[in-house]
Amino acid sequence: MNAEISYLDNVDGSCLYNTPHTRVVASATGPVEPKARQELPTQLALELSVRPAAGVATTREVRIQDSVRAVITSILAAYKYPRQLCQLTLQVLQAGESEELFHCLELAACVNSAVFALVDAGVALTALALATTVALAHDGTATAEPSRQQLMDARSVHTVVFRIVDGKPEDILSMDSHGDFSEADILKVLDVAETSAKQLNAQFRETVLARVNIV
Amino acid sequence: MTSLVIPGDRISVDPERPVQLGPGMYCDPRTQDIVPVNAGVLHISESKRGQTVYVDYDSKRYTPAVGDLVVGVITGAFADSYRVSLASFSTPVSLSYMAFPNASKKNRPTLVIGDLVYARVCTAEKELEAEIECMDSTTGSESGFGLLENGTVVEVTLGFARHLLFDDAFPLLRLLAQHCKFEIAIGVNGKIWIKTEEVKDTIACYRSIKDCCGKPQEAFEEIIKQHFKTVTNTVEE
Amino acid sequence: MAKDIEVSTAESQFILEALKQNYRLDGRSFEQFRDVKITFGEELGDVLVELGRTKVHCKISSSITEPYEDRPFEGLFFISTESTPMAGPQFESGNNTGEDEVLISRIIEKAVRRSGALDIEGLCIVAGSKCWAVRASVHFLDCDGGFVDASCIAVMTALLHYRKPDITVHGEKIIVHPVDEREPVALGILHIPVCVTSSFFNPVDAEQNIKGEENSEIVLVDATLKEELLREGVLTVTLNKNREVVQVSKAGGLPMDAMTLMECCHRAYDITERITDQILAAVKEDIAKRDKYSAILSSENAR
Amino acid sequence: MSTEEEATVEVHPVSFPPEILARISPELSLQRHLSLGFRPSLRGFEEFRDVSVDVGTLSRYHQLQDPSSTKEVGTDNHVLGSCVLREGDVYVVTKITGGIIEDVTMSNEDIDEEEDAELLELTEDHSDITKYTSVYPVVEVERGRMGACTDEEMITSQKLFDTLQHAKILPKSSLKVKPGVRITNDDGTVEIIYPDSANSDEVMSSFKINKKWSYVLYARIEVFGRTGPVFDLCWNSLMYALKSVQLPKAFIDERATDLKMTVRTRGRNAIIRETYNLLCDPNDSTPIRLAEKNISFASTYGLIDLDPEADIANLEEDADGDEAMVDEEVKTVLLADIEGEAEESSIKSNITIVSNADGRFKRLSIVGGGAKITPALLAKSIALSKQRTADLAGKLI
Amino acid sequence: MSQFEVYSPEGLRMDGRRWNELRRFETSINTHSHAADGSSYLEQGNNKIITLVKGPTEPALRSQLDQTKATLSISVNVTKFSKFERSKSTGNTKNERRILEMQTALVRTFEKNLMLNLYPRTIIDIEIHVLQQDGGILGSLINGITLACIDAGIAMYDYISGVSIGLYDTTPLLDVNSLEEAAMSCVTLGVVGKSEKLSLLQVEDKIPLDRLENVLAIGIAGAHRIRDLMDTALRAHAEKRVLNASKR
Repeated sequence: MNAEISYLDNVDGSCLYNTPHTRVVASATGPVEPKARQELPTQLALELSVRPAAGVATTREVRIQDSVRAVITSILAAYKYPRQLCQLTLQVLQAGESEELFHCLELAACVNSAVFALVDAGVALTALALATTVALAHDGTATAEPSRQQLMDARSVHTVVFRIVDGKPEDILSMDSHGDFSEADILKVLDVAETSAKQLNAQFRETVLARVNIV
Repeated sequence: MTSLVIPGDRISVDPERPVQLGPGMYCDPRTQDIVPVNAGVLHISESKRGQTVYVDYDSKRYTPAVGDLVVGVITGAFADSYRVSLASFSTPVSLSYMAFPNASKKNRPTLVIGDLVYARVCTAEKELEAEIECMDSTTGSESGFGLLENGTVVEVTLGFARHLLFDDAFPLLRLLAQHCKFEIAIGVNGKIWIKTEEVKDTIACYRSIKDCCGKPQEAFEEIIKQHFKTVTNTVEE
Repeated sequence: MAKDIEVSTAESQFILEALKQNYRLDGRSFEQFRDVKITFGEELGDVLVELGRTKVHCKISSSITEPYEDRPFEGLFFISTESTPMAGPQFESGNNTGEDEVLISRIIEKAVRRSGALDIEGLCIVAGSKCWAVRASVHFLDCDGGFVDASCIAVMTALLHYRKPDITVHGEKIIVHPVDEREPVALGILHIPVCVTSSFFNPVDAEQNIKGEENSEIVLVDATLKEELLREGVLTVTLNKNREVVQVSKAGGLPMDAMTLMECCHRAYDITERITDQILAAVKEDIAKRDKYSAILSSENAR
Repeated sequence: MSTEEEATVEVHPVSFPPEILARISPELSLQRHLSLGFRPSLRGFEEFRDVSVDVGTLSRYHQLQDPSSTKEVGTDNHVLGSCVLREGDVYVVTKITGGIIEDVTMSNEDIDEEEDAELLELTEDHSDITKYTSVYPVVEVERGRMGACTDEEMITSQKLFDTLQHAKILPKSSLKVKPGVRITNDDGTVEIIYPDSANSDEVMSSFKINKKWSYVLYARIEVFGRTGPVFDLCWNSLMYALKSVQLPKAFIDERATDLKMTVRTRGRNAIIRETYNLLCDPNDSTPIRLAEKNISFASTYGLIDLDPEADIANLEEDADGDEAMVDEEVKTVLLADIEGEAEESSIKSNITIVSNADGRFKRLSIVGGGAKITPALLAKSIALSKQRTADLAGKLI
Repeated sequence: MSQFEVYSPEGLRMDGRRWNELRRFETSINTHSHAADGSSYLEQGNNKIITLVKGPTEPALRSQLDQTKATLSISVNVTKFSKFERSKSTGNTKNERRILEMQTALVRTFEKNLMLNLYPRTIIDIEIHVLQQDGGILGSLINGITLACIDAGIAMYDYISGVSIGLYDTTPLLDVNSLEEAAMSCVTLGVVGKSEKLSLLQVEDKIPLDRLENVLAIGIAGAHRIRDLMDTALRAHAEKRVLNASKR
């Protein structure tokens, strides 16, 4: 994983997020003045849109959007900004997976890039959220950040988002699993995902530290 | 004590003593936990009355806070106040006609839409529209606030603007002064108004400030020298 | 556009005054086109174009479908341009009926699609029943002026870079060969249109502009966002290396002398030549990096 | 004394009847109910709503199954499989319709797939996800007015699509069209010969059909009287409906097997082979073959922290004026089958599980952010889901 | 198309014009005196266009209110029966991108020519109905608006006249009709008064760069003739009105 923070000029916060196969640009602007219909009396409204790499947004993107929204709203310090709006736009540049069958790599990249962009924009967050994708092969081996082929060959695929508090995965914010798996598999996946999230968190810290040091 | 924090990190404050929360800190209304909500450098200071905690972080989007000195653009005029924009797309703030020196019902200020003003934030409640004033409300005098005529505006990050305004050791202004005479008004909302006698000097200052934003201080001198050289050369051509 | 960026009177007066004295804020000369940076993604037909700080991404995708009934010999070609608040909060998500959005998408449409830059007859597989549908998805990432110019470069570079899977036709039956099995094939590009936008400023008052004898208007090539906010007129010329005008659009704005506009066109041609060479070189280099075999193919196609 | 009495102001806590409290503060109302050990719907924490299903009655083949009916297949009716599911007061009507599309061959696919390979596929655990397909669902939640589809409808549709794809229930091979040929015999009688009928070989070999077709299935799912999340209801209903699908047999008229058509446009000529006009047999149909063991059912669980302040027992204690608030552990309860506005809006954490009869999972979705999801709670919901699946699978005929 | 000869060796076009001839140009002014503040009916060849100008009036929406100048709004209604083949599109043609582009181009053309700063806090609403179209429609719309705005008495700097020129091989053909428009590349101009200044310039198909100048020159000359025709018509109309007024 590597992330280029403050990638864009015109928005308050942004990030170009690269994993070996998936690329997502995220932008965040806020708090800004909302349109009357978006305004919430006591908290920050979130305008979120996910755009696919090719073609126009479909129900598939609405679904990714819904999952990202659930994660982001649970970490936003929304009551700090009553009657304000935060615009979050996620543009997939490269899906890195077969788009008809999967959405897990994009979902994980969208969540992580969105968090980066929000941190860059200085929008208040009560914790971090980091997502990892785990593929479980037929022989039971679990691979974090699988490749396109590993996804195709997997028996089940899982995207897990952890809330990171004080540098450690604290609890599950979201889990999205498809395929064929047992109860023991779930625990194994959570375990692998947690290790992967810890690594991600270390990289995240490093990236953010580099940004803070520039100033 | 300073260290890097990231949203969600635990910070050690004495729960028995009063804590003053500055920017970047948040007290969760449900759990009453004190957490940093921005990524930056954590400052904790002790005083007799209690502890003060804040996070110093850089961003582009300004949220008004009382006492801030800001540069704004008049975007509308109402019966008793102006609407002023401190940053594009942010909720506008209001500037009362009475918030000027020597203002009275009869003696109205004469600003028009598009004018730039230097002002101070006087109220900033998150639920309400913030208000700014163009005078020192303790003395009622002008104290440098008010209309900024001509010149131009450079937009920089908020952290850079704060350094420029508060950090006496920050070398930028001193270096600029070696090249030309200028008037400057620094808004912590990331807008810097600058005016010189000649357009070419303003251009050089504009480019210098813009370029220095985000660069290490050691590089400033060279950047500034370069820009002043270029503008002089362009004229000679 | 949802809301506008607020520019103070002092700022706009200053920029105009600077222009009168021959200065642009970013230090360029009036005729100077910003440097173009082209980077390719991992996949074919995935291109990021940077024009100064403007960033535009274009991705080509293709699928097999049925041709339109009245055009059985032609494939399908779409260009989708959607602006989002990512390019700047002035753009509204999902609103493509704003004045600027419509003009941008129409000009790209005319410059690339209507001018026949892509050989759509070459996309026909079985007349009347099967053809390729090629889609260019343009994503505006960051706006610092010159969206049209950057998008046009992005779309053309991506089209030149893209390879569609090879197919075999047995009568009515079509077999698609995956990329790892057979070398994919390039699209037929008939010419490379390049857009160059000039912006007009009026240093005098409106009456003098219309009635006055001297043509004192200022012409800037490739305006930045700040300049675009203040300009009074705009001309986008699309040319190709064959000295053909593909499209010209001056949709109102400041009235300009015909000779000045002709000068803009000639100046645009010089820029077009340079950009065309840059596009071809960039594509050639990247393809060569990927595969020696396909490098030979692309140089044949890229006339 | 009297002066003291005057200074005393009596404070009455404002109290509301339960039905009003439920409207002004659904969260508090929910917490009050929970503290008494039951839910606003008066169900227990882990109690599901009853489900009744009516499978296949809307289908065009329904009349045939009814021996008393003399009617033929309803040709105006295009529903191939259906289910009307009732859970509590919610009705979910699922209608499955179909279409036929031409396949594009990928060269890495075996061009002449052997028929018996299909059987293998269904039993094989390790089979490739690309060998399976999904149906195209459109979910419509009735809300008493027209309008563009809501996000919930789109998301639910997409989730159904994804889950069905990944659950590997619908093999592509069972949707392959095996077209017959309609021939006119010498005596003028019209007969349709299918590849699987007895005398097919000679006829079929004389018509070389180059193209391949597949059925595509569409599901239209209408939800009436929505009271909570609908994914589990829609999924279960879709499962029942899918089981009842009958695919019509399709054939080509012998006269249309090699039609050619000339087209001219802008000075160009070409011969276009007329796409074979594939027709559906009005009478004959085959039941769809599904990967039976992957058929699975969904259930939803909500997790919520009990608020000690809303505890009615505590309330009485507090009234004694005693500040005896013990710092006890937060207690989280698990509610099966979320229903009602109070539960839906107050419960931030929920778990959706789709599992089959063997206790394997096809989908697990956790949304956190509210109550913390502990392994114990997860295990509990998994155990419940197995029960529920067994229960629902029993309703399959 | 090939059965028509676009431009014969004798120098005649399909409708019998020479290369530099305009189409029939007939106008009536103040045709809808009860429906609008200014109106015109224009026939340029087979283009038939009604233009209504309403305003300056108080804007209905707050968003249309500008403190410094009048807001200009132009809506173009291309009727479904305006072409030989009835338009198939079922939806509202107003939201078609082509129409939206045309409206924007017209607004931006006239914004610079009308003295909008004289009418702050108002709106000038221009409504155009295209009854029949036969090539060079954008140019005709410009002429229609110019006439109607003058009739409405809105202050403007000068006439703007619009015309389309085609390029057949190397011969520019002035004021093209729809058959010519389909057969060759065309340029549309909006020229300010008697000057060489172009308010609007649109080229939609390929033209050799080195021919463009020639085409512009012919176009400007043609636009000046249209300006004179409009001027004559307006003066005749004005005289008639003055006469009517003095009779009373």
